Amino acid sequence: GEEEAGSDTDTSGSEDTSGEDTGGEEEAASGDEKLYIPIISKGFQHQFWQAVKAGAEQAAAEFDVEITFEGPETEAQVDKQMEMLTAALDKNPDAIGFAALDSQAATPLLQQADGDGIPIIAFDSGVDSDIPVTTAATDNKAAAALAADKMAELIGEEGKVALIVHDQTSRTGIDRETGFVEQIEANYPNIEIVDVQYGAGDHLKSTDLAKAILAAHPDLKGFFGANEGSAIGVVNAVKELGKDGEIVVIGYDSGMQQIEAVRSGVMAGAITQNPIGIGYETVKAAVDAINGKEVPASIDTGFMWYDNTNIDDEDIQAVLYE
Amino acid sequence: MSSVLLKMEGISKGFPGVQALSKIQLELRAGETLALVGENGAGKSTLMKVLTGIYQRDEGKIIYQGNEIEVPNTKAAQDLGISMIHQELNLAQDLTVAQNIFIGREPRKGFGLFLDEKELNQKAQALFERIQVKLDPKEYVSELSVAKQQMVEIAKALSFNSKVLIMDEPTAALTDSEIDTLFEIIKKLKADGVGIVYISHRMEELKRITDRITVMRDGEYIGTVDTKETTIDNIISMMVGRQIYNTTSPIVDSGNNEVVLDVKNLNRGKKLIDINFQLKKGEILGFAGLMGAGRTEVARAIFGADPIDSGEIYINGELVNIKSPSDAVNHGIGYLSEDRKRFGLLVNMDVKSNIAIASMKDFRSSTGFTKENKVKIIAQEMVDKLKVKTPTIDQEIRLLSGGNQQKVVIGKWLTRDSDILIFDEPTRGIDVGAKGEIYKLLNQLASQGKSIIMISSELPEVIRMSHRVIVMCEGRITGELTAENTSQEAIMTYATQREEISR
Amino acid sequence: MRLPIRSGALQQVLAFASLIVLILFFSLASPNFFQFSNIVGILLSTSVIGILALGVTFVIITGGIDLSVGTAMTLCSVMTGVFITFWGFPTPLGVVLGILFGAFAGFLSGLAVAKMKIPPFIATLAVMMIAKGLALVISGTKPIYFSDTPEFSQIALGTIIPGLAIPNAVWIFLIMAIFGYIVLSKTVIGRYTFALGSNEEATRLSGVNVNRWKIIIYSIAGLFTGVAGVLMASRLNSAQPALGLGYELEAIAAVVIGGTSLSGGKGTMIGTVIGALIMSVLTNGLRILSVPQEWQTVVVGIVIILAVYADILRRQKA
Amino acid sequence: MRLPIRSGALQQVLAFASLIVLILFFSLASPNFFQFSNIVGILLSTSVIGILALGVTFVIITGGIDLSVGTAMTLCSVMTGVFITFWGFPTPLGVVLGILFGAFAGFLSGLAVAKMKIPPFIATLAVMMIAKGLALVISGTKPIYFSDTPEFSQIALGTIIPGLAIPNAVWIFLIMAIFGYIVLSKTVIGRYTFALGSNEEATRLSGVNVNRWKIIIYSIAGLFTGVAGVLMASRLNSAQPALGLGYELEAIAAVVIGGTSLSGGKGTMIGTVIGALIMSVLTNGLRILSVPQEWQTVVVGIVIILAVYADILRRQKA
Ligand SMILES: Nc1ncnc2c1ncn2[C@@H]1O[C@H](COP(=O)(O)OP(=O)(O)OP(=O)(O)O)[C@@H](O)[C@H]1O
Ligand SMILES: Nc1ncnc2c1ncn2[C@@H]1O[C@H](COP(=O)(O)OP(=O)(O)OP(=O)(O)O)[C@@H](O)[C@H]1O
Ligand SMILES: [Mg+2]
Ligand SMILES: [Mg+2]
Repeated sequence: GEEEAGSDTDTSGSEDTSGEDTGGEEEAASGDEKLYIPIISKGFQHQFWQAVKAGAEQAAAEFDVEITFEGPETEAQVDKQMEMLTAALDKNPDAIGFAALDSQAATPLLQQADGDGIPIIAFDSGVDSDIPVTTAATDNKAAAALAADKMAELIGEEGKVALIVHDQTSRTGIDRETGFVEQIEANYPNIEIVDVQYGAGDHLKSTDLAKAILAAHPDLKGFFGANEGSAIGVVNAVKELGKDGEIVVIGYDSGMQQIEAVRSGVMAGAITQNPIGIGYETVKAAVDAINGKEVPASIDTGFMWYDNTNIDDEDIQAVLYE
Repeated sequence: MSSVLLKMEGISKGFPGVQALSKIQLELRAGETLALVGENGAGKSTLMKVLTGIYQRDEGKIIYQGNEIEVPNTKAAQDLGISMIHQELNLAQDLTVAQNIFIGREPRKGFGLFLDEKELNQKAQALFERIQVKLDPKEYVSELSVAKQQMVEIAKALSFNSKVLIMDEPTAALTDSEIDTLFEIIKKLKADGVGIVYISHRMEELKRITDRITVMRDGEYIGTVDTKETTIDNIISMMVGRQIYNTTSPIVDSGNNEVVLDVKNLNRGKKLIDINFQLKKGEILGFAGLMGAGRTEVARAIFGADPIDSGEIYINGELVNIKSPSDAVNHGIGYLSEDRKRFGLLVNMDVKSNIAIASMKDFRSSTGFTKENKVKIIAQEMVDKLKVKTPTIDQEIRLLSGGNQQKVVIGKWLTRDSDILIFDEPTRGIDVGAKGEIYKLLNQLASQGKSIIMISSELPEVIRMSHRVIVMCEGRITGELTAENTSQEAIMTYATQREEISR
Repeated sequence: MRLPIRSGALQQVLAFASLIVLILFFSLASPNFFQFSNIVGILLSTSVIGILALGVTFVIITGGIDLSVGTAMTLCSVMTGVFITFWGFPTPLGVVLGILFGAFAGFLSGLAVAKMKIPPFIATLAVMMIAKGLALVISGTKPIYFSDTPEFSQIALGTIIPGLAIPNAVWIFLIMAIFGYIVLSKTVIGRYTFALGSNEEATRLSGVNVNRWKIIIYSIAGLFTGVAGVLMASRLNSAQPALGLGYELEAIAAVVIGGTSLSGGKGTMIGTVIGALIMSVLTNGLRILSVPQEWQTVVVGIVIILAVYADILRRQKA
Repeated sequence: MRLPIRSGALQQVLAFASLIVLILFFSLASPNFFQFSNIVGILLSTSVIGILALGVTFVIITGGIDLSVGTAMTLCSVMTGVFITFWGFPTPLGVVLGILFGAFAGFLSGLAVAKMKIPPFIATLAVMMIAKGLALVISGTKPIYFSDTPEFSQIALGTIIPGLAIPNAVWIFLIMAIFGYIVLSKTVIGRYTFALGSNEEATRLSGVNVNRWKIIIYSIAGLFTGVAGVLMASRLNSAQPALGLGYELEAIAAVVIGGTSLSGGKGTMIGTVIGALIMSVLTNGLRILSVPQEWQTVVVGIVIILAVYADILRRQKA
């Protein structure tokens, strides 16, 4: 059914040249067809993005709009994301949800969308530009800083800690790494960060990575995994080496194995964002923008710390996904 | 005339496990043709490769035009005026004839930036006219038959205008008329003062065109004789150091035997037109014809190597459906290809695997394991029987000399024990002694009741060996001769009987 | 079906039919496909991979393979950023040096293959890793932006013909394709490329300095990588140091779909262009049809098999 | 240096020396390297890639290549999850079916290569994409957990010899290596593997049913992929559908570092094992030394070149 989204726009050829804002509105107003809002994310195959997608689909059903959801395979593929955005623009959408891998690189396309009167809703992380109508995002740096505080608390503010991060160059990877590292360096002089390695979010690679770090630093006290795959890697490594309980493991995001690790105590706790909320708010804001309603300049979807004391709380359960 | 052009002294060269050359000497004069003969694996090719910079000698001296020289690579040899026609074809299949000949010396235009293809083809054409060969400069080498490719090699070597020209079995793939052309060329070159080293296993050629003959055996220098003052028998005994098998074969009458293979109305495009013939039990059926007559095509079609458009094949009276070589082999047919490098050898496998490959069913236990011991025993038997010169049966076949490779491929089909054997140019590149062995073998096989198709471009061989001879021309069978009325003239008459009025 | 083409070269490129079929299919399936801006978008998205593929074509025809093009391209982007943004070189100089850096990387691969006799697969795999690491090291694992040189982004996205909304990247792709065609078909370099792939030993025995030419051919392939790197950086207005892994397979796939044989000796530049177009038409078309992303890869895989198989069938009949 | 080895086979594997040098170097550089648990960790981390590499060795010796092993492995993981978790099959049955599914995927690649005559690179590239997409489609882009079958994770991580803390995955790797060795060296399949790689046409003209054997060989390679998939799923106690891309290059690199020639006809299983170990010793050692990750790839690239070059030099001297 998704193909039909485009099929009412045969006339778009002429429209492209003639209309600016008016063209878009005319179409939105005149057509009986559903509004079409493509969501270009930073990824699609990882659990986190699937949760964002679920939230977006939930909103799409609620507001009766058509969405598509896609993203490149890795967060390095800035150019692939540009192509997805280009193709999305060619489908004459009513609005676009966009999580920029590199906002500077995306600027020309965003300007083009702006020129065509297509509202852009940024999500997941900010776009350095005033074009997006609003941004629905987590403050990853602050979230990672919270993880650092928890880590410090749990290891008694001294000792060695290490990090497995999913990506060395992506916004989320950088923010979580620097958020954690800066917080430790600024506030906990007795904690030493001995190693930061990058596992591409690949569970197996992250496991072997974490094991090597544990071999190199037998006296490690804490380990932070900066996304689901990295966190599970750390959990696996600790379990395989029989060090559960000896090392404070802190994770990020959720997923069944992480939830289980928190419950069983292998993982001390983790930070969760609200991916479903991100997806939902993005589509909601898009619909509001199309309909000319007021939208706030930014929507903080928030983050939370969970451990086995609060994991069954209602507000936590609402943002966890399996 | 006859000033010494080139002298090699005390040349030795060893490979792991093989001392290919020990203290060889050779002297070549300007304007002469020096034959270099010896059994397969005697070291002829190796000696010439040392001369042209492909191998580096372990010891010895090379004196060229009075100066001692080093030949670090082929380019150096070419610059010195020494070029070689290799025994194995060495052409870039995806380039055209002209492109192959002038590779490394392409005419340029536009400040040397661009190729001048026109000039290239013209130069090639001029060369072909000068040496009188019929080749199209623009044709891709991959489209050419082996014989034509050999002509390309020859033309390429001649294009260097070298002072020393080495020909390593240049006629192995040629038919008589082409050989005549080549010999004309050789005569002209001699007149120009070029020294030619001529390697061949065809004894009758030596008398025709060589001035002196140097004989090698087992990597050692035996002696050099004037061609006029010696006999072929003398040379052969120098080569082999023993008596060889007498080639007159008792032809057993097979005329009334039952038909084992009956080919009816075989057609394949324009290459094979209405091929009909029968092969009887215990018969050696010769196939003669000029280059490109379609003999190989017939063999490949029967063997299932190429698809056919129409036609029926009966084996022992039963219609069979042969779609692939494995069908053919299952029906008891074996095929020895004319191009052993491309179609015969598993180049980097050992001798024993090459012998066993067509008969793996016999070397396989019920659980799928190879019976390694049996492979070894049979391979060793075969190597002994065919007198293959190899250090062990574990030697990689690419390290054997050309003739010995051919023997191994024959051994493969003997191991398989097929009832119908198609031998396409079986003695190509094989020394006289071994040729005799192979003739003996063919006769033995026939008398054991095997049926043999022998395709050969050497008319004396066809005439001597065959019970019957089928002659082809341009994809058709133009004649059939019985042993009594076969003669070179009769074969040539049929071989040139072209179809003129078919449109 | 009658194609508006008479050239012998094009008819050899059997993949062409598959491309036409794909374009027809998508045009019928979605009105958004055969729109000027979408076609331009396809051409634009073909340009980088296409230029990489053109370079790889040389290497593959020699019978080699080049796995390094993806990350080497990234390294060239980064170096261009270093020259222009870090060191403040004038843009044209920075661009030229960025391209030459690609040739230099190719030169090193060529050296490893020709002189050290390392199989191309391994040599270029190693170069792939080294380039990937160096791109991160040199850039400090951060993108380098060309903020102070707005003209830089015009290299890819400006339009040289006023009024015709075709970005320069497309013209550059075209120019590189023609350049590749000329080098491959009209120069000695091209001749030796085929000769090496056909029969390296025979070429060597003909007195050709095989090693030298191999190095030259790899360097030329590297030149294409350099151009792709600059173009990529210009298009993103930044050098993204983590990009590029996996592009080598896309480029090689384009080359092979275009009829170049991985065993060497056979291939055409026009084939590579068509191969690259098939890949991007396919990706774009599926996106336009909003096929779910996980299905897209399945469909691309199947279409590649079918396209190549169709060619093989046609070739057999011919 | 005197090595404690007399076997002729091992001495042929020239890469062995590089492995020893690496191990010595890391042992001297860090006291944490040559620890029992770290060595076991290295072996464990070699097991999945190693088993993939063993399978690919067959295909490469035939002169082909298999790019699909990474994602096909993932698909096998997912299918194992489907069998055991979704459909509730008993674990042993699910495991066997998961492995057989790998053989089936190999069978399909083999069919495309042998019957459709699609070049292995393209055929397996397509299968790579198809497998990648299908893994996502079938799993619903979600991991499948083996929560109800705790015994499943014992396949990789249990220890069969009580008291000896060596996980089963290591033994499985060893068993697969021996199995691969036997098939390659002692059976008819192995003989045909070499024959196909040596000269396919000559093999065909020897009456060998080349197509059938090719399909069998690809299926066997697929069997290894299946085992790797099950092992991977067991180790992660879940089938992760997005994993696996890029593993094929690591596996192929291991094979080639181990001395198997990409042009076919030459290769050994022990070489592949050593090649895989070189890769994982290198990665592990560099991590133990806390070399920054961007430098790690650079170093791995350089070491690969040096290791292969050292072999080539030794081979020339021999
Ligand atoms: N590269 C090599 N490595 C090992 N042994 C070799 C190599 N080249 C040749 N030989 C061996 O050296 C010996 C001489 O071989 P050569 O090719 O020179 O013989 P030939 O006289 O040309 O024989 P033929 O008439 O069969 O061509 C043979 O035993 C051969 O097996
Ligand atoms: N590989 C090939 N590709 C294209 N044409 C070929 C090929 N091989 C042979 N031909 C052509 O097929 C025809 C029949 O050749 P074939 O090899 O069967 O002849 P033949 O009688 O066996 O002669 P000979 O083997 O002495 O060359 C000739 O026109 C030849 O040029
Ligand atoms: Mg010889
Ligand atoms: Mg013939």
